Amino acid sequence: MPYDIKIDNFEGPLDLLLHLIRKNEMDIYDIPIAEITGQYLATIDAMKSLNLDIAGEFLLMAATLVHIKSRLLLPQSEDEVTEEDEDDPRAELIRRLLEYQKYKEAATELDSRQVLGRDVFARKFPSPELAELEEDEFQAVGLYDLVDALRGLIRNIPEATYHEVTFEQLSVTERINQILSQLAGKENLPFADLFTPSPSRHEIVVSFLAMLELVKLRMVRLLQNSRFGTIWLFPAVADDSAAGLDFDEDALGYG
Amino acid sequence: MTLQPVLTLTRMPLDTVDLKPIVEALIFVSESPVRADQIAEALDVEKQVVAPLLRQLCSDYADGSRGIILEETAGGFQFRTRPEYAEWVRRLSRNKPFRFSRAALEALAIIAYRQPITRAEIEYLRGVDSGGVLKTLLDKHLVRILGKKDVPGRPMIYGTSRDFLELFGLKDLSGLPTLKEFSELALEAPPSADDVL
Amino acid sequence: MTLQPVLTLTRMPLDTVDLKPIVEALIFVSESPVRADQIAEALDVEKQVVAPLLRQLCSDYADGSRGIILEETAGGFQFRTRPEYAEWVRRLSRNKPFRFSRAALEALAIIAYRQPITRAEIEYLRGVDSGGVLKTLLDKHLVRILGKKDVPGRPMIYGTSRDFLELFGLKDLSGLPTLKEFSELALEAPPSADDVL
Repeated sequence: MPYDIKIDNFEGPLDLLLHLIRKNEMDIYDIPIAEITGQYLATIDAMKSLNLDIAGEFLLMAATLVHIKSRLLLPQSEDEVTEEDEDDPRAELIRRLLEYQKYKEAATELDSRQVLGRDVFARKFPSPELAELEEDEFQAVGLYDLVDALRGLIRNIPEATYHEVTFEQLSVTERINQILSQLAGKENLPFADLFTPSPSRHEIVVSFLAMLELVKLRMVRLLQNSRFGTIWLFPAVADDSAAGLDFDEDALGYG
Repeated sequence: MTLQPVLTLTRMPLDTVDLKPIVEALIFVSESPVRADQIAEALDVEKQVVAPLLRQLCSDYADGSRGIILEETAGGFQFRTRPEYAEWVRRLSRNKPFRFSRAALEALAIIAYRQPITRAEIEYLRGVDSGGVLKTLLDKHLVRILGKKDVPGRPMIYGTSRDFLELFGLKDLSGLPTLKEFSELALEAPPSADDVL
Repeated sequence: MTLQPVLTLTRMPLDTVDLKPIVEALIFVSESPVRADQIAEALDVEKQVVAPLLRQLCSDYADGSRGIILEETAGGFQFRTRPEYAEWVRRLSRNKPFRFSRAALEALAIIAYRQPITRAEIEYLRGVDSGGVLKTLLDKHLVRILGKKDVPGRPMIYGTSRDFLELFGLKDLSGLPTLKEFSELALEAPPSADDVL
């Protein structure tokens, strides 16, 4: 059973090569290129015959191996033979394999640690003690999170920057009132439902800001089932107080 | 992508292990109060086995030298900090560094990406008054006044400070990731379904 | 940024109270590892006062009869369930243990040991495109953008985050085991043909 290997078992061509080297008990510092190239190509062929998609990286490595093999076949001058390492066409490949092997091992070692949430568990939730003194501030977030949130919204919109917003368009205050009426009488609303099917950048940015404003005003709570799941809006106040709020500067209460 | 071999679960038969620390761990890790029957079910034992362990744990924690107590609330058990220490808990949470309000983070992002920028421009983009939040950012030295804009009224223009760069670990402003770079990361190589993590 | 109501401080003078239980309470109540200096600040004492208390607490919890351990991780201290009880915890919460994809682990290991590192460098070392897995790691906050490299094209450079240290229970990056050379590996564990994690 020479080719009972699935390509899925290999993270990439380096991984496959390491496997072949071990299986055949080859010396990694002196890889028999002709032999390993033969086996590598045979594996790729076997995979192709099973109609498996072969990632480009595997084919690139095949080409590299063939290239190294052909260079080894070229007649060498006397000086070249004596200065082995530097001119050995295999040198870079060997270096990469040794290097890759180190990180592969380091990855296994990471995996064998007591991983939080898998082997050990911490209290990854706000303590009730803290909830009782919750302020209307949020936990620290990196710029990544904000940029990522905005990007997620803007992604599908044709080029235009929110620079070009014109004054006639919807303001954040108007949008706040719209969201409140959208929420009225509902238990909750998925974040995505705030948008029309193909929203403009302006609409997205304004809605996003309006939503943040509502959270800040404690009129809406944002909840996620899981850290990266759908974001749900929950009205945080009774219906009647939501109607016709007067948003003056003080009500927005920065500072 | 290859899955690891499934872990062989070699837990010991329950009568040979001490259950109390397991019960302790289970209560510790639960977000809401845990009932005795939930613990019994997880341990696969009768509820009568669990009840005395819970009583024991309660008294272990009640001895006064501990900062945590085990409280029976709403039909379940839950660890809480000792009420006498509430003030210290408050002090700890108050001292948390960089607890940005969303408003502050938003304004900071706008200033970072659009500087030099006037207050009116920030407010225009955010749609709300930003005087207070701007003052906070100035107080925290994350934002600084760059000068005055050469337009009628000569409004002040703002930009981010050295502290801002330090906070976000940036060498200079060109280190800020652009929206475009973010997209490229995702578009060039969509994560494959087997990226389990 | 929002002002809190002024608290009436009714705490006792510190020299008359035992600090250890307070430290215990503060660690317990925090969602992420608490640093010694945060505790010292909350208690209004010097860091040197807190350090021996933390050591004492660690050994109190290490005694084996407890279901919880106090671990030093990501520059701070955090209570965690004892690893032996993982399966019981999962039974209670009805969670299956998660697995990392090999791609994620490999990329993480490379980033951890070689940071700051560019995407191209990761891909050279792994021999495969790594945009997708990098995006996943960024999304999970295990990897962060450190800035841009000072070379033509100014590619972004990446490093591991605090969450990474916390996830793997590492005190800091120096806690990473030293990389083994191939020769050592070969001696230690003769790899079998299907040794794919």
